[in-house]
This record gives sequence, structure tokens and C-alpha cells, in this order.
Amino acid sequence: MREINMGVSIGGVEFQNPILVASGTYGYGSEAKDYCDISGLGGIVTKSVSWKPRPGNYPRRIVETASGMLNSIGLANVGVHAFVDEKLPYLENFNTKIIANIAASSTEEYCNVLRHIEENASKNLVGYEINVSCPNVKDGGLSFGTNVARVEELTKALRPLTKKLLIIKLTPNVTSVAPFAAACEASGADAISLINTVLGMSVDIHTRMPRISTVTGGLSGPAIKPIALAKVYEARKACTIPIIGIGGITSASDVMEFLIVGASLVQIGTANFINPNIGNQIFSELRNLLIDKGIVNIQDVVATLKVADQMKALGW
Amino acid sequence: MREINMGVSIGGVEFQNPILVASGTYGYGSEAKDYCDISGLGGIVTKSVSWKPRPGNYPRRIVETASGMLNSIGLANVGVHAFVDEKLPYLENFNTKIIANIAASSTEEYCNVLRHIEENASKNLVGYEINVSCPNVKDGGLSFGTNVARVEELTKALRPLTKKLLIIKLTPNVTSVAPFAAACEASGADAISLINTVLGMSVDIHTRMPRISTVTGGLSGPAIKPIALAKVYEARKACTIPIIGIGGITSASDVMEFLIVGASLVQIGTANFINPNIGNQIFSELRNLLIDKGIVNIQDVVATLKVADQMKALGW
Amino acid sequence: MQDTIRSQIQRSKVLGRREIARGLVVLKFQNSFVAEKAAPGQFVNVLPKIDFSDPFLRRPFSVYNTSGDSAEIIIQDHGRGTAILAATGIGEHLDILGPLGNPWKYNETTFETAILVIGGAGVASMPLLAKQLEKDNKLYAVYYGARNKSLFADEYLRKIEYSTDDGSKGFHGSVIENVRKDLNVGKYSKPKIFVCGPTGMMRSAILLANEFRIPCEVSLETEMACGIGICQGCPVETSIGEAESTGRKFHLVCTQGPSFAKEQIVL
Amino acid sequence: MQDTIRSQIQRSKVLGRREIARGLVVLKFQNSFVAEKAAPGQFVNVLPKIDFSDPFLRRPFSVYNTSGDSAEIIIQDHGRGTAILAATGIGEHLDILGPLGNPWKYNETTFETAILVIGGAGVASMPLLAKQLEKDNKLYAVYYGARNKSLFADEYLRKIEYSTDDGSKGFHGSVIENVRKDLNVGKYSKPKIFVCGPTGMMRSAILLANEFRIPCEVSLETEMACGIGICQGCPVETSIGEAESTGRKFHLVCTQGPSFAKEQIVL
Ligand SMILES: Cc1cc2nc3c(=O)[nH]c(=O)nc-3n(C[C@H](O)[C@H](O)[C@H](O)COP(=O)(O)OP(=O)(O)OC[C@H]3O[C@@H](n4cnc5c(N)ncnc54)[C@H](O)[C@@H]3O)c2cc1C
Ligand SMILES: Cc1cc2nc3c(=O)[nH]c(=O)nc-3n(C[C@H](O)[C@H](O)[C@H](O)COP(=O)(O)OP(=O)(O)OC[C@H]3O[C@@H](n4cnc5c(N)ncnc54)[C@H](O)[C@@H]3O)c2cc1C
Ligand SMILES: Cc1cc2nc3c(=O)[nH]c(=O)nc-3n(C[C@H](O)[C@H](O)[C@H](O)COP(=O)(O)O)c2cc1C
Ligand SMILES: Cc1cc2nc3c(=O)[nH]c(=O)nc-3n(C[C@H](O)[C@H](O)[C@H](O)COP(=O)(O)O)c2cc1C
Ligand code: FES
Ligand code: FES
Repeated sequence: MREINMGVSIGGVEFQNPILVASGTYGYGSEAKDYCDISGLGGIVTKSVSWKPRPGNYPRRIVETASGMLNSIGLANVGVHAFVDEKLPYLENFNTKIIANIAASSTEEYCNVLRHIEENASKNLVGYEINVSCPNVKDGGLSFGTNVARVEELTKALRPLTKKLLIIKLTPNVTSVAPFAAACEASGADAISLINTVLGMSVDIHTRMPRISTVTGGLSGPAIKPIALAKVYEARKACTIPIIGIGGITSASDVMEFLIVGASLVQIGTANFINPNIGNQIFSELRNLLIDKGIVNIQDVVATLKVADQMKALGW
Repeated sequence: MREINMGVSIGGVEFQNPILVASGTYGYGSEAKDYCDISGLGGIVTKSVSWKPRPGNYPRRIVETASGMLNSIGLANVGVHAFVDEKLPYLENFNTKIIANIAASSTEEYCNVLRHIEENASKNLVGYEINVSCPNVKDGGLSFGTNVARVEELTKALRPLTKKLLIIKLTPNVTSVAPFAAACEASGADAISLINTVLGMSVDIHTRMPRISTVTGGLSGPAIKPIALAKVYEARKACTIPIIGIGGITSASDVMEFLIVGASLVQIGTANFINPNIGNQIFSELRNLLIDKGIVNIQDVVATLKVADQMKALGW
Repeated sequence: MQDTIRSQIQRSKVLGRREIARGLVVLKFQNSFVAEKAAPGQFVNVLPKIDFSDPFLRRPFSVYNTSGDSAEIIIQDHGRGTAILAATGIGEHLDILGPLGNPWKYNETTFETAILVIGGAGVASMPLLAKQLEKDNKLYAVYYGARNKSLFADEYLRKIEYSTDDGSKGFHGSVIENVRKDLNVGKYSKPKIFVCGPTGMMRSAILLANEFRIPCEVSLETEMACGIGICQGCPVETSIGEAESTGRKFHLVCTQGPSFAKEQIVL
Repeated sequence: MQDTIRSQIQRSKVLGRREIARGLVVLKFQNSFVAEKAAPGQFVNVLPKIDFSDPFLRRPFSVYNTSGDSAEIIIQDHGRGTAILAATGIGEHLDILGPLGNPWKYNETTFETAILVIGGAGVASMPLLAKQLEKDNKLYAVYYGARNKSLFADEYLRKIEYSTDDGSKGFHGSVIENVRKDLNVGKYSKPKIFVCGPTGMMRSAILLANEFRIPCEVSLETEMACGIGICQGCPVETSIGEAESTGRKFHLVCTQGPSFAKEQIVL
């Protein structure tokens, strides 16, 4: 049997495989380690960290929906100091790449958090994912992510602060993601990741209250996979930097879909809640799938979508 | 038992109940009549009609997704002449309100189609729903619906042509639906309806081809209900004209959610494919629900969402 | 369009379940409506999961047999929906919409002998057709091809000319070659081919029919959402009618098919 | 945090199914891991539907009993997930993640008599607790209240003081009043209340405990996505710790609960 190369390199960083776990869906590694061989993952994106600890939103924070869930955690996190003092050192124990996801309410705060992590970075920290797309906090989040100019300004401000990967995490809650993808590339990002959750809502018809305390929340899970694929596809045509595909992944076949439309890496989010070991399971499923298909290099799958000539001629 | 008033009046038109069937999911009535007592429905929104007949897109046009489906029918329709000659007269047989949905690729075409229907209107035709939100054709559709100025211009052009209801059907594929809702109101629309389908995609990993011939398609069904509710809620705060809520409705409880967030009427779409009689079933479920809750007037439910004071104080 | 009700939704109790070949399960269910109305070639649209939205859409299956107030379908192992349906136990209920679509056109006077050509799991709509032809005292022959002999679901068919890819039963080779062989020797008077099987095999059948200038009707499978003509999701390109400006025109497989004369469609 | 594995996912075969009271079904399943490790008060997180995404999330259930290599849960009819799970047949499999959460704090030396207070279907975590207390030779009493006598799931409990809203069994009135009556007469030495039931009833239990200045531990139910501390979806507001600038602080019910001392939380 030929050797299958599952490694993917982006911005000079070699990931052992394309399967990462998404921010906010895997804690800081310590919680999931009982269920998952963390060292088998391509990487871990840690829960969004802000300058100060955040308690998160009032309950109720989650609600199940058809093939998905809404959440409004509100970026509950330990704050950047505890993050570098306690969480990063723990994650050094694992043979996987760590990406620190950062959330903030001002360019200055984003910069401060990144700078503080940079100064205290552990050896397997390979980059930063900048969350400009959280729908569940009033300050920051979407106010950045839905404004091309602000995303551009922020990326430019962060770029000089690190030589590590700078990844901008985009929201699907925009008319078109293309200008955001282009702006990220133009202002020096190494990659973009998408999608964050889709704005959604659910109502308790008996109390007539929203089921999520903040009225709206973020939709995730299999329900949004088609949306995520369309956004990755759109972004793929708008920029040349690598894309990390996120949204509703629960199987190796889902991963293949994202790779084919143009993602170089993927992140698994909500599916970790159902099965915290799903990353490793998908890895071996994916490897078998490649073997079945005689593909020796996972990177050969990326951006290989074929559109029928007939449809191309019609402008699709 | 007290009489339950299920009637809803918008723009001077009295609908016998708030449950309509959505454009493109019920044909022109004749197909579904074997399965459904059409006269029990609040109304029927007919398949989008354009000036000329359209054959629709090449197959494959539909694909199942998690709790939903993607479609790219491409506005297949008989054209406005056959519509007024054959379809409208047939629909006159039923004791329900008819709304003609219009799709076009230019303001002129929208006007011509509306004018032609207006000149030949049947007695139960009560209005027009203007589809500016179809994601599956290259000409028209979303190019209108994602541009506030064009929606405004179109609404202004159509308004003088009819005294019947003028309803603009909005797309969820925008950063914010609020300016569209406000623009529709400002330019004379009687109501807005939302949402049309969400842009999505699916890939066959074996052929590496998109599963939908036009690469992307429109996502509908229970998967998108949370998105639709959030959009209706956003629109409710941005305008005072009635809203028709659409997206993923499959039960009376779903209808209640839409009414509570602010819809006056609802439309059932994809669920008709599973059960072409679902409109009537939901009607009687809904009636029983009101009886259980001691609500005598369905209109009393509209826009009654309660947000906790604590959350209001935090800006939600 | 008739004015009497052609089809309806019925919760149907499963009365029997048997595996008739590798990966082929027959479910027998109580549904007097389908049992009474279904004509050869029609199908039913079955909900894989009542009350849950994943899987979401109904699945179409040919009516395989009817008797008294019950009907049968064959379910071939294909994906998630068929997996659920094939596992339905006796006493459980199926939510069935049907019968749908048009019957095979077996009443035409343009042919004298019906040649039923079956590829693999495409057998499901043939037993009712054969039964009808017998009832009508029509001549017919059955050609049935499969990869190997374990795959035949032939319980309701007689007079079968078997063929297998591996030679394990009957003619060694494709079912089309088997038919060609007999057409070559002029075995049948004024034959018409009725064919159901994989697309490639149906294409070959059309070519064969063209070669021998005989009529041929093919039964198509496309993805369907509604099965009743309201979603427009199930088109097959047609060669008939004026081409529009866009140069394309379609038939709906659910209401205008599922079977079409070879001239009607572009396969 | 211990370094040995505390819990894991296991496909668990259903060995038994019985209805023990109106709307309460007990499932017994093979799962040596849960059977061996589960301490009183812990729970398991059960997938309603393997391979399908609607319903989507796992559902949490207290470990009701363990014996040998099997464990039991009680499933109360609540919604779509519990409907599916309660219908699981013997021989079918459940996908079970557990045991999760922290045990009841029954080892504290601050009390001499454990008073187990059960409201309605909140019984599930009590049998293991009672069993443990007996094993540890601790004094305990059980107060069990329900709307009427058909609702008691008391098969594994002894020494029960019953109460019913309709007076059909035991004390006529609320379970809290029943406890109060006995506390009033000083029946128990250094008691601690362990309570599980509807929120209102647990609030009353806390008020009662405050009144008598006795410790009280409540077992909470919140919606959970993961059950293992990674989603932060299951907070309960806490009264402990410095209030932040935002004036709120939370515990996670899944990993810091499900049971909390009354002082720890705002209910
Ligand atoms: C008119 C007609 C008659 C049919 N008769 C039979 C029969 O008698 N016995 C039988 O086993 N199968 C029959 N089929 C095919 C059967 O409908 C599909 O195998 C089935 O829908 C697959 O569902 P799945 O969930 O297992 O597969 P998946 O691949 O998981 O399905 C995904 C989606 O694709 C659709 N789909 C996938 N393959 C097909 C297909 N070949 N045709 C139509 N839709 C498809 C499904 O309905 C579903 O919407 C018939 C199809 C049609 C159109
Ligand atoms: C630690 C813990 C232990 C529990 N032990 C038991 C037990 O032993 N026996 C028992 O019958 N029930 C128990 N429950 C409650 C049980 O989890 C819910 O009744 C169940 O999740 C409802 O699912 P559903 O699909 O039927 O309801 P739905 O209302 O359809 O569920 C919708 C969503 O809300 C969640 N949800 C609804 N009600 C509750 C609830 N009360 N608690 C948590 N999540 C809820 C569901 O998990 C699901 O995500 C426990 C809950 C917790 C948190
Ligand atoms: C409970 C929950 C918490 C999340 N928290 C964060 C977060 O802190 N930062 C972030 O960038 N994304 C966060 N996300 C978004 C996910 O990382 C991911 O982008 C999204 O859930 C879509 O992927 P999925 O469908 O696989 O879950 C969160 C998602 C969920 C469900
Ligand atoms: C197959 C299909 C065809 C549709 N055709 C139209 C159409 O012609 N015009 C239109 O305005 N909306 C069309 N829609 C959108 C629906 O009317 C509705 O807005 C959307 O499907 C969301 O509702 P649902 O989730 O209940 O289906 C179509 C939807 C589907 C699924
Ligand atoms: S399946 Fe809906 S039109 Fe044919
Ligand atoms: S349920 Fe996920 S953190 Fe508690």
C-alpha cells in the first residue's frame, strides 16, 4: 500500500492532517482529553480569548434546532492571562498544532491580546485566529465582521505583531463574503476561516420568550453545512490564500466536500459535542476514503470542483 | 366554546386564516388539489411567473440536505400569458385568496408581467408578491434583492400599477434585512414576505461535481427556520407594514413562533412536498392550540415576543 | 387529469418483510388505495422517518405487487433512507403517498410482443406489467440480467431469459446482448421493449431499439421532492416540442413519467 | 481532575425495558464502564438517534441503578428525544457517554442524617445514593412526593415517607410540608437535605433548609449540548466568587454539578 500523505502546509506551518477542532467547541483541550487522542488531531483552535475574563451570557445559552443548535455562549472565557498561564502550557503536552482564537471589542484589545500571547507563546502555538464574527456579544464581534473596512484595518494592525499564522475568521452573515476574503488577503492575512455561526432564533410558544437569552443566537451543525460550502466556494474564487472550512462537518465525506470546494484545512465544531473523539474518527475514515480512491496526497483534493461545461457556458 | 377568529386582514384584504402556501411549492393549485382541500387555506401564492415561459434549469435541480433541501429550479414557469389564460381561471374555483408571485430580470419586465395580470385578473386574485430573491437564475433575482436602491426603485415603479396588495419577497442572503424592510415600506409596499431560500451548496465527492447543476442552490426546510425567525424579527423592528413569515414551517407550533416574532401571515413551503395537505392540518392544529391557550383572536398573537427585562437592560 | 382522486397519503401497516436477493428487501403493507388503483409502472412515495426531519424527503419506489388490500415494494440498499425503510419491522407503519406517475403504455396497438428488459434491481415495476399482459392475453418475454445469479428477484416472473455478467446463470454477457441475439433471429413479431435498469443499460436498450426500429419505453429514476408535480425538481430533458430561446425543455419524471417513449427524452 | 479516564462513549445493548410508573420507562443496558464507575448523582448523556441529525443532541439522564456490568436509566416522557429513547427495544443499542458530572456530596462529615427529598420524576439519582448511604452505614430518610399514587417509581427505595397532592397515598400535601413536619419535631440529628425535583419544589427545599439552618444540596437540570464542559452551554448563576464588572458568574452544571450546595447557586 502506498503511503498516504495527509499533511497540509499553510503559511509555512505543516499540519499533520487537515482536521482541526473549532474554537468554542473543544474548550482548551483539557476537557476533551478523556475522550480523544488529542495528538491525533491536525490542530486545536482554542476558545475565543479576550483581554479580561468574560463570564458569558445569562442562561439559556443553547437550544436544539432541526439538525443543529443555536448558541449564545457570549464568549465566556478565562481571559488572556489565565490563558497563557494555564491553558497554553497544558496544550504543550500534545503533539498537535495550537491556534489561539482571539475575540475583542476594539482593534486595541485585539492587538493587546495577541501581543500578550505572542510574548508568552508556547512551542506548539502556530498562529492566531481572529474572531470577527461572533453574533452573540454586543461589543465587537459582528460589528467588525460585517464591515470590510474594519476587517481590513484590523488585519493590518495585527499583521506586524506576529510572524505566526494570522487567520481571520469570517461570518456568513453578510451579503457576500468575497470582498472580505479579498480584503484579508490584501492586508496580509495568511488564511481565512469560515464560517462562524449563522444568526438564528427560536421561540418558546408557551412563554412567548426567546429560547436563547440574547434573543438571537448562532446556528451551527449539519443544518448549516450547505451554507458553509457555498461561502467557502465564494471565498475561494475571491482570494488565493488558504481557506479553513467550517460548518456542520460530521463525517469524512463532509470534509471531502469542503476540500473539493476549496478549503485546505477544516474545523469540526458542534459535532464534538455529540462525540468528542469525532476528529480522530473522521481522520481515519478520511484516510480510508483516500485509499479507496487511490489518492496519495490529500492536498490534491483541494479546490478540485468540476463544473459541467454546459453549466459553465451558462455562466455558473 | 367561544368562537376562534382565525382571520387576518392585511392592506384591507381579509384572509380567512394566516396559513398560505409558498410560491414554487404548490404549483398552480391543480397539482395539489387531489391531496388538499384548497379552500381551507388562507391563500395560495403561485409559482413565480415571468413574461415568457421559462424551461427552468438543467437537472439536477434538487438535493436533500440535513433537515432540508437545496433547489435550483430556475423559475421554471408557463409564462404570464398561459398563467392568466389557464392557471388563474382554474384557481377561481377555490374559496381562497390568490397572490401572484412575479419574477423578472428588469424593472420593465416586472411591470409588464404585473400589468398583464392586472388587466386579466380573476376575482380571488388579491395581490402580487414580487420575487426579488431567487438565488437560482443569473438574470434578475438576487441582483435586485441584495440592493436596497433597486428594491426601492422597483417597488416605486410597481406601486402605481395596482391597487391590490403589493408584497415584496425578501432574501435572507443579506447582511441586514432591516434597510430592505424599511425601503419597502417607504416606497409603498403593503407588506413584505421573508425569507426566500438561503444560498447553499452540496458536492458529490465521487464525481467532484456540485450536486446542483447551477453549483449553488437555495436551502429550504426545517434547517432554515431559526434563520427565518431571526430575519422576521429584524424586519419587524425596521418597519410597520405587515410581514409574511416563511421558512421551515412544518407545524402549528412553528406558525406560532413566526406570529410571536412579528409575522401576520405565514407561508408553508417545502413541507408541502412531504405532505401536500399540511396547510390544512396545521390550520386545525393551530386552532386547537389557540383553544387550549384561551386565545380567541389569532391576531392577538402577532408580535408579542417577550424579552426578559434583565436582557433588555443589557441591550438585547 | 381525471377528476376522481388518483392517489392519497395513507399510514400503512407493514404486514410482511422478506429478503428476496442480496440487498433487496420486499415490504408488504396494508393500503387498499394503492392495492386497488396502482397500475403497472406506477410508484409510491414513502417517508423514511415520520416526525423527524433527517432524512427529510420521501423516497420513490415502484409498486412491485398488489393483492387484496395490500401492496408491496422492493427496497434496494442504497443510502440512508433505504436503510431505514428496509429495516421497518412487521407491525410498524409506513407513510405512503401514492400511487403516482403514469403506467407503462402496454395498451398500445403498435406492438404485438412486449419484451420486458430488466437490469439488476430495476425489476420492481415488471411483475405488475407481466401480470397485466397475461390478463390482456398479450405475448411477452422477460429478459433479466444481473451481475451474478444471487441478485435475481424473480419470484413473480415467468418465462425469464436470464443473463449474468459472470456467467453464473443463463446467458453469459449483458442482457442487451441477450435480447439482440433473439431479435437478430427475428424471434418476436412486432416487439416493443419495456426497459428498467441502470442508465447505461437503458441507453443501450434505446440504441438496440433504434437499430431494430422497434418501439422502446424506458422507466427513469430521478431525485424527487414531491412526486406530484409541484416542485419541478425531477426534470428529464426532452427532445420533443419547440426548443425555446434557451434551447432546453424538460418533462417532469413524476407526473409525465416515470416511463417515457425513447423518442420523448434525451438520456 | 483525575488522570484516569472517568468516562467514555460506549455503544450499549439494551437488556431490559419496563414501565415503572405512568410515563416512566426504565432501560437497562450493558455498559461495564458506567456500571463500574458511576457514583450516586452522576449522569450519562445518551444519543437519541444514531446516524441521524434530527434530533441532534444527546440527552442527559441520571444513573438510576447499576449491577454487574449493566446500568439503568429512567426516561420520563418529555419531548421528541425521550419519546425515541423510551421506545428503544431490547436488543437495540444506545450510544452512551458517561458517567458524567460529580457525585452527590454524601461523604461530608457535616451531617449525620441524609434526608433524600424527591419530587415527581426527580427520583432517578436517589436509589444509588440510598444504596451508598446504606453501604456506608449512614442514617437516612426518604421523602417522596408526587401528584398522585400512580406516579411513584419506588422500586429501589426503602423507608419512604410518601406524600401526594391528591392525598391518594401518604401525607396529603407537598413533600416539603411533609419534611417540615418532621423537622419541626426534631426527628433527625444533624440532617442534610439532598433534593431533586421540579425547580419550584427545589426552591422550597432551599428555603426550608435555610429556615432550619441545615445543609442542602440540589441536583439541577439545564439544557446541555456536550455534558463534558466544552460547550459552556449549561450555566447556572452562582452567588460565589467575586462578581465581575458584568456582575455575573456561572457554574457549569455538567462538570461543576449537576448537584450544588444551596449556597453555590442562584436558583
Ligand atoms: C420512479 C422511481 C421508482 C423507483 N423504484 C424503486 C424501487 O422499486 N426499488 C428501489 O430500491 N429503488 C427505487 N427507486 C430508487 C429509490 O427511490 C432510491 O434508491 C432511494 O430514493 C434512495 O434513497 P436513500 O436515502 O437510500 O439514498 P440517498 O442517496 O441517501 O438519498 C439522497 C437523496 O437522493 C435521492 N435519490 C438517490 N438515489 C436515487 C434514485 N436512484 N432515484 C431517485 N432518487 C434518488 C433520494 O430520494 C434522496 O432524496 C425508484 C426511483 C424512482 C424515481
Ligand atoms: C443532569 C441531568 C439529569 C437528568 N436526569 C434525568 C432522568 O434521570 N430521567 C429523565 O427522564 N430526565 C432526566 N433529565 C431531563 C432530560 O434530560 C430531559 O427530559 C430530556 O433531555 C428531554 O429531551 P426531549 O427530547 O424529550 O425533550 P425536548 O424538549 O424535545 O428537548 C429539546 C432540547 O431541550 C433539552 N431539554 C429539555 N428539557 C430538559 C431538561 N429538563 N433537562 C435538560 N435538558 C432538557 C433536550 O436535551 C434537548 O436538547 C436530566 C437532565 C439533566 C440535566
Ligand atoms: C457552543 C459554541 C461556541 C462557540 N464559540 C466560539 C468562539 O468562542 N469563537 C469562535 O470563533 N467561534 C465559536 N463558535 C463557532 C464555531 O467555532 C464554528 O465556527 C461554528 O460552530 C460552525 O461550525 P459547526 O457547524 O461545525 O459547529 C462556537 C460554536 C458553538 C456551537
Ligand atoms: C422547489 C422550490 C421552488 C421554489 N420556487 C420559488 C419561486 O418560484 N418563487 C419564489 O418566490 N420562491 C420560491 N421558493 C421559495 C419558497 O417559496 C420559500 O420562500 C422557501 O422555500 C422557504 O420556505 P420553506 O422552508 O417553508 O420551504 C421555492 C422553494 C422551493 C423549495
Ligand atoms: S418530484 Fe416534484 S415535480 Fe416531480
Ligand atoms: S453541557 Fe457543555 S459545558 Fe456543560
